[in-house]
Amino acid sequence: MIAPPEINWLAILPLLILGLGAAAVLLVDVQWKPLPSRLNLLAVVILGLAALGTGAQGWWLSRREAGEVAGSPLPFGGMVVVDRYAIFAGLLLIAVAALGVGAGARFFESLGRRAAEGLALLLLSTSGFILLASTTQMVMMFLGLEIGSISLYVLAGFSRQEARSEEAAIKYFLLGSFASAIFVYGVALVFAGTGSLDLLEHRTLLDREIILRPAVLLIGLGLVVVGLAFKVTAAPFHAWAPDVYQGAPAGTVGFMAALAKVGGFAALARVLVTGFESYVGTWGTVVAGLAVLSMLLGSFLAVVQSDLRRLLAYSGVAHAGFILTGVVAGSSGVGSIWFYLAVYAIQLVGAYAVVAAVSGAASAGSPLSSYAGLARRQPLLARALTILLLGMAGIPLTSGFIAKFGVFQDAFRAGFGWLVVVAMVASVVSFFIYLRVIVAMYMQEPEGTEALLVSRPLRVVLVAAIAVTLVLGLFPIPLLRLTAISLPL
Amino acid sequence: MVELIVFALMAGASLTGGVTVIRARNPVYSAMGLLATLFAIAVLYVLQLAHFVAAVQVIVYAGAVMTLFLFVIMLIGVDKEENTAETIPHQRRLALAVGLIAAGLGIALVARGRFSWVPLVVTPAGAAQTNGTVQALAEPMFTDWVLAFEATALLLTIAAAGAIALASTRKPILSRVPPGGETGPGS
Amino acid sequence: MSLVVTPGWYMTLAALLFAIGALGILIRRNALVMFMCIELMLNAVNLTFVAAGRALGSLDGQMAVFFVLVVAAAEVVVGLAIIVAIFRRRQSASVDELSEMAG
Amino acid sequence: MLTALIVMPAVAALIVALIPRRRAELFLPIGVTVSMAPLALAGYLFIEFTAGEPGFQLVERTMLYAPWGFSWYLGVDGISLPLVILTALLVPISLAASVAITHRLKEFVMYTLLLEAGLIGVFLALDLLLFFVFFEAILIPMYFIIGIWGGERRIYAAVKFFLYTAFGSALMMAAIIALAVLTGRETGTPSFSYTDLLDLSMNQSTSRWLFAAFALAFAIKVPMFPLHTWLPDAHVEAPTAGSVLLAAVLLKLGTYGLVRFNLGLFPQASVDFVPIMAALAVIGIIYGAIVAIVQPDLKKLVAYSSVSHLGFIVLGTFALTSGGLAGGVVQNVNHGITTGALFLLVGMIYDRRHTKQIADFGGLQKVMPAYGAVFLFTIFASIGLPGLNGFIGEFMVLIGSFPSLPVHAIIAAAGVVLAAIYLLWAYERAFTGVPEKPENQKLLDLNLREKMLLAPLVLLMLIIGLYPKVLLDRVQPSAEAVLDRIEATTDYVAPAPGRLSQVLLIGEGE
Amino acid sequence: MTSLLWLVIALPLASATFLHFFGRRIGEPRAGYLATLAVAGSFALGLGAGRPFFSGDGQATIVKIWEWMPAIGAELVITWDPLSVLMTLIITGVGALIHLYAIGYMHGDERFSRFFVYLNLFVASMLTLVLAGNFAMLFMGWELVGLCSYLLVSFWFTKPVAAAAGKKAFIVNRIGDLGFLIALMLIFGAFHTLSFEGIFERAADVLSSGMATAIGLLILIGAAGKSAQIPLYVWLPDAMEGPTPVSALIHAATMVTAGVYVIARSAPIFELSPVAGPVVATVGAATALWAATIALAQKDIKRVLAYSTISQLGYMFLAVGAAGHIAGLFHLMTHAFFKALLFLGAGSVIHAMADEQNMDRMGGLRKRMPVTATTMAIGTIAIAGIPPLAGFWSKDEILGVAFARGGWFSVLWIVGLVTALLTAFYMTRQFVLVFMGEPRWELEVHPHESPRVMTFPLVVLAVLSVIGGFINTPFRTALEHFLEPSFEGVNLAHPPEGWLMFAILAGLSVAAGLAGAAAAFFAYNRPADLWRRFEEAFGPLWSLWRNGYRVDDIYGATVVKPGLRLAEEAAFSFDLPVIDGAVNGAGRLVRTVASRARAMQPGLVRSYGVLFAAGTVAVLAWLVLRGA
Repeated sequence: MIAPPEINWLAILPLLILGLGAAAVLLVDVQWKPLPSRLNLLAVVILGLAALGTGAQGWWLSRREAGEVAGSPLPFGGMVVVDRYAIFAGLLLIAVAALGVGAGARFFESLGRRAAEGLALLLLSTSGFILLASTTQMVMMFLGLEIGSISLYVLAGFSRQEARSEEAAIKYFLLGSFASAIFVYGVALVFAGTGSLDLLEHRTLLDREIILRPAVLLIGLGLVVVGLAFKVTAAPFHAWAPDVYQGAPAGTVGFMAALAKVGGFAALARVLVTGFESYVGTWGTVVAGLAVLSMLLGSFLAVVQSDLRRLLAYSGVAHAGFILTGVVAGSSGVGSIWFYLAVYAIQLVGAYAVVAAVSGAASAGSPLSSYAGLARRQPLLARALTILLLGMAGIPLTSGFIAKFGVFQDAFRAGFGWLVVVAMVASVVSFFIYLRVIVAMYMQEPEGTEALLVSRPLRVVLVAAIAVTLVLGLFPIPLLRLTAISLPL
Repeated sequence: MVELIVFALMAGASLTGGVTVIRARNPVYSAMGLLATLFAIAVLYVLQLAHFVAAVQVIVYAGAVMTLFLFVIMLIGVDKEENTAETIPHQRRLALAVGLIAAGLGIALVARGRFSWVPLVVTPAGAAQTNGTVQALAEPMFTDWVLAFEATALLLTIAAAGAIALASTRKPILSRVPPGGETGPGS
Repeated sequence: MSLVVTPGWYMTLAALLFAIGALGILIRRNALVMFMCIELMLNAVNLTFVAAGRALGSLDGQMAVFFVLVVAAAEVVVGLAIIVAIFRRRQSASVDELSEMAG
Repeated sequence: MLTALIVMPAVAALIVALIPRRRAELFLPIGVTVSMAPLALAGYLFIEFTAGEPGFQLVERTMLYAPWGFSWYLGVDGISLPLVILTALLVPISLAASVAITHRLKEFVMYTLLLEAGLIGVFLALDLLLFFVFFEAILIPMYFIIGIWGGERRIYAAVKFFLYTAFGSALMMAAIIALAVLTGRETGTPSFSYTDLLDLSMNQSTSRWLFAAFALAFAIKVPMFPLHTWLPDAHVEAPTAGSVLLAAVLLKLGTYGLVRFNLGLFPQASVDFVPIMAALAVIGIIYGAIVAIVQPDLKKLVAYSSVSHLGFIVLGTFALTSGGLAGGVVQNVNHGITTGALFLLVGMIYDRRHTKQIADFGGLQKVMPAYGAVFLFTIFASIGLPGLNGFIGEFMVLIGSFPSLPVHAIIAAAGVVLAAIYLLWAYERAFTGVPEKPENQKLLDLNLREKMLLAPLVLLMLIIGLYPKVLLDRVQPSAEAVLDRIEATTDYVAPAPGRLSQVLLIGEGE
Repeated sequence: MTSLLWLVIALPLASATFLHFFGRRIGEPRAGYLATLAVAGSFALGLGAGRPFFSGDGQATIVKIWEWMPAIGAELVITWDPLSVLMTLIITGVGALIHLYAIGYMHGDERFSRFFVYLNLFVASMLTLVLAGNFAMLFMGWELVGLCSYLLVSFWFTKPVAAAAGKKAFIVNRIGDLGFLIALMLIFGAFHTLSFEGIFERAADVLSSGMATAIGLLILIGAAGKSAQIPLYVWLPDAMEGPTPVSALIHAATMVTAGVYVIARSAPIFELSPVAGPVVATVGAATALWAATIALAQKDIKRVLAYSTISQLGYMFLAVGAAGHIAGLFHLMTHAFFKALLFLGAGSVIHAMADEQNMDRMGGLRKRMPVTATTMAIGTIAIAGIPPLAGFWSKDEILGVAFARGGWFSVLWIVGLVTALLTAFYMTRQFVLVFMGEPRWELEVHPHESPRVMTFPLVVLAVLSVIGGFINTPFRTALEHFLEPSFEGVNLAHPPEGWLMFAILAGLSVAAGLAGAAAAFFAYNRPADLWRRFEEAFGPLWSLWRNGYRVDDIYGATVVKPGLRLAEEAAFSFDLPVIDGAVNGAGRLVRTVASRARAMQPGLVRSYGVLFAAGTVAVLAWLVLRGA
């Protein structure tokens, strides 16, 4: 007879809360038809609960490490893992989602009855990426990836008014599915090469034995990396990102980009570090190559963009390259990657929140010209965007600098000095990108004069993003310490 | 020997089906090609003792998914010949080049004896375990894999909610379009 | 000389199917057909899983197939919904016409 | 105390931020007032500082993040002390000189104060990461100062300034990381502390590469030929306060960095790079001066003169002699004072006439005698007239460089002649003759405020020119210490009179 | 007394400072008197402190003021020895007289007190120069007098010529200074100090003759700049645009002699070189003749004197070059008297003629301005070398030294003799054109004698020009005795010994002087059309002289114009398009590359797919090639 499975509720608490929460949002909508703003609030509450759940996991983990409670960190037959890495990822993803609700508040409100679906998809997407980050089992990863991504495909096409929104959706969907297929084929080949689907087992196996003809394993690993590189918009798998981020409703782009990036990098780093660190000599240069390509392509192409969202998307490509710089450092780079991701993800949400406020929440497209003289029209937005852009540029005294510095330092320590030099050059080129926007906002005359409204949720998002940029820029130590211990099992 | 013959037939069928998918001018034919491939693969599953998987393949894929495909083809009315001439410059050539490089890489690997599909040594005891009966699969499904199984619930919720959200024609409350500006089917 | 059908044969077949699917995505412009190609690729993956599982003496391969299948199904639902939405507006399923955003 | 020096301007900026926007008339007075606090503290620092000590004083050191070896590590020595004081002095002056700015005045005052915090931080930081943070952070306020309150092509100039200097510092950051990583490998604990890095042993090629990375960053900042073209643009477009601080302090980051970091951290590479650096310095001296001759715009002229003058500093630095090094450091200060004053003066005439083209003036001496007098005085200080400050630095550099770099020193001396040509010719065209243009005939002479602004600078030009001991007593030991280290760690030996102890101090009174 | 020596410099400096701030307030004549008093005070101090030297028991002293630049061995120290005493007394003595004169001359100028600020500052600077105990401080004075010269030449800055002249003076001087500066570098490199004692006492041990030559020639360049010798004399004639007291003080009596002073001061170095001295002497002699010929044809009363100054400075160079330092300094002194006198006299004339400087429009002034005419006559006789006036004794000593040295110096001696003739000619010409004959001025000009405050200095200087020579005659070598301690260890050259030689040489030079004077008198003491015809007889040569051999034009065409062109090319054909172009080009390159790269993003899913697939294959290839 099949023994009933043992259920470790704590390990899946955040997923449960988010999944049930998504259902709850849909049901509440059907039952009571509340105002969309109430639904926004509900979503935030659910995310808050999920954060509490994740916190509970952290509390449990710390007690377990202190020897106070027993229990495996790998419940469900190793299908999920409760480690600091997963907990940090979870908290970060939830934070991004919560800020995303704030940034997209106006968008969701404009959706009317469809708001419930939008918010539910947001919650489900979050849960998917949390799952992606908190498993070592590759099929589970695939599931997490798909749960997260498919929701985003839908959200990309959520706008009714804009034809571009649908274009974004189909592009995202087709290429995303293509990438997923590649990813899962990679999983299959890794399975063929190692006989296991679990990264921890891969690690044990590779530590123990030398595989004589690892080609199939390497191809599999390569395909997995490609699949994840797609999600994090690393070049040359980035091509979709500018189109999608330009076409998708402005209110959704921030968390759309940030969630995928955080989740993708969490998985990528876990695969490479936990499972295949013994092959670092092999994949290191490949990842470094992707990093170079991303940094250069991203920053160069961003230079010639005339749409802020495309510009941010390309800069995101460059940022993916910068983070990959940390990935090449292997396990010693994980802390820096987390710091970078944490800072960048929140800056990203903040920046797109400004885009949503300026260009309209449901809009597709946000030409730079509409940002001319923003400092005059709405100083708060201009100042916020400036700070966030400077943070992204990695100017000292912003957290972006610490982030960049961290990954570069790790890469250097891992022997990738040349990569750091390329990265520095790319980051100078990327300065130009951000300066262009700042020039437009501060040093040019506005086109229109109508004042822009800054809603309360937006204000909260901006304050949070600015705080992350500036406070962590001046006092990065606590987060540095936290990220330094947020290591995978 | 039987396995060889069946494999050869089914391999041929699946490849033919696959080529049909990408060659047929009429999407309906493409769908048919895909169907053939799916069936052939189901047979290959059986050949490898993956009985339950084969059954699911037929039911879910051939039954549900392909039906959906055909339904949509009919719904949007693209069941006609279409022009498959390439319009993007260099597209085919580039695609071919990439394919050739990949093939060359594979051939080089195999030719130099650096390739093995399954590099690990398999214990004979293990091989017997792969008889994919319903019972054999049920045990992991509801023990180790139970979480994955549950996770599919999220996926299906998304599918449902997403399909509704995308395809529904409900109008937003706070339309940014001024009255009369939008001329949709509802007006 | 007896020809034994090893798992490698299946996996080679799967690789070919995967390649055909990938090629299809590159050369077909009908979103529906592209979509079918993705299904083709996922099927190739499944075949690989089963063959590898058999070669390794592990049932995990077959287990994985179910979940790939579910994902495929979910993708189909969403993907077709998107295609329908686009078709409503444009009366076309050609992705080549969707290049408003570029650069 | 050093921490307070850095924090104070930032707090001052905060105070200005708290003034309500409608009280626009308060921004400048309060800004100037609060910026007096760092000046007072800097004055106190000058008193507290023990002259004659070569090492770092008033050191503050707190480990911030041990895994990186990143600490809050401040200290001041004879090389940085004068620059800190100069910064603290020039900020109130340039703020008070900015009465012409009416648009977004509050931000302007805030940016200037933040700039001050960054500049002081750069000079005090002894942790390389901290140094880099300040080094790069000052770009932002300066960028806005040029970009918002600048002239017609301000955006081009601001972006060029930012990107050019950022490009240099980017490679320096890579080098800084490399240093920390190398110490980590050597001692097991990575560290960004200057004093820890001094003990680092490097092979030749590593140290050369790292030297080059640092040198590039600083050479752009200086700016050395051929990396100088951002400077004229930035100066021409920047508002007065921006130009003053840019010329007087920002450029000094480069020369300061060369002494502190290049010579300090890479002694062997410094010795190896002397031919290149010295050659570029001399080319800069001559080239900058020649190009300055024909500039039609006063600010551009002064900008190119900066290229020339800073060449002297670099030459002195890489002469690797006591006189050259000390002269270089002194020239840092002198150039800051004189060029600062020149830009203030140009700003004052610009406020009146809204042009900086030499051709638009003529006969100003007649209508603005006091202005003309101060201008001429400053010109002579800049030319290096003995008795004024410019001479001390230039003369020490030239005489001090001669033992080690005779040919360079001789060629560089020609720069002294060229300086007289371009500055006096400009003066002749702008100030002498009869004011013919009607708009020049009614110009008002310096008012009391402007005189008050210029007075401290003029006074300093005289004091340093006649009694440079106030500076030299503090600079010389630190400069000698740098030289000591180079001699101790390499087989370089300073040529015979290259050190103070070898100089015959005959001339004691009976 | 020596402890108060710093006051010698400080007094005029303090006066300058005071007048700078309060000059306008204390009003016109008082500011001038204060300034004069300050300089006179310095004179008195110098006299007091120098007394021991007069009696022969003075000890050379070094007085430290304060530390200046220890790293290069440069302190602010005063050297107090006979040489500096002599220079101090000349500067302050003549200076005080000229200050006094200027009170009258500058009467009514709106920047009256400012003029005295500069004048005082000049005296302080000049004293710094001659009192300096090391080369750094000397250089400081050297440059500061240049500054004052600049300020005073372009005192009337609203006249573009004046402004340009000041600038020219400063820049040409700077070119000379460059040589001097390089000399200082060589000295520092060789001696490890810039202090006089450290240098001169060890010079023989430290310097090779080659090095000594190099240093000597570089000092010569500096001296040629300051003392207006070939090829750097071009600034001095232009400098006549300054007020006349300035010309008298700076461009006749003091500043321009700084070069002579420096060479004399550096005698121990020059002695070590077989070449440097003769070169100096040759430059001097050449300049003397060259300038004298130019002076022949000048129309401007001050320009005659300017070229005369250059010529006379040439004599001094000839002397110090021939190691006749004392002869050179002697001439320096007497020249200070009579040339100051001549300039002041010329100033008096210009003053009287309402700023008319062209001698063509003068004539017959003798009756209107008797004091000026008389004193000018004395000055003319003195400079013409007619005994027993001062010029005779000093010039004769120089010629004697040259003659005594023999060899190449004999040639220089002949040049000197010819110059003496020319000098007498042009000075007499000037006197005749100005004071004798018929008036040629316009009717509205009413020449009158200058006020007392101006004529008093004239008289004093005239007296000095008469008696000044007796300080050092072959019969009574007081100056030589006085100065000798300053040239300890230096091989001084002397005129030939003995009565007969003196008589022959003196006879020759007096004959030359008389001949020149007589020729000029007869050529010019007749109606204007006649002497004009006389000048025309010389043809193009005369115009060449009148235009100073067109040296300014030549310099303009060969140095200034190409220099400007070079600067323009550098700035507008190189800096902007090439260097800055490269910078902007880098930016453009990024844009171009980026624009090209945009082609990768045509917005078509399938293109992205190809990119994707290609990337995948590349990743796989790389992995497999590296790992398997």
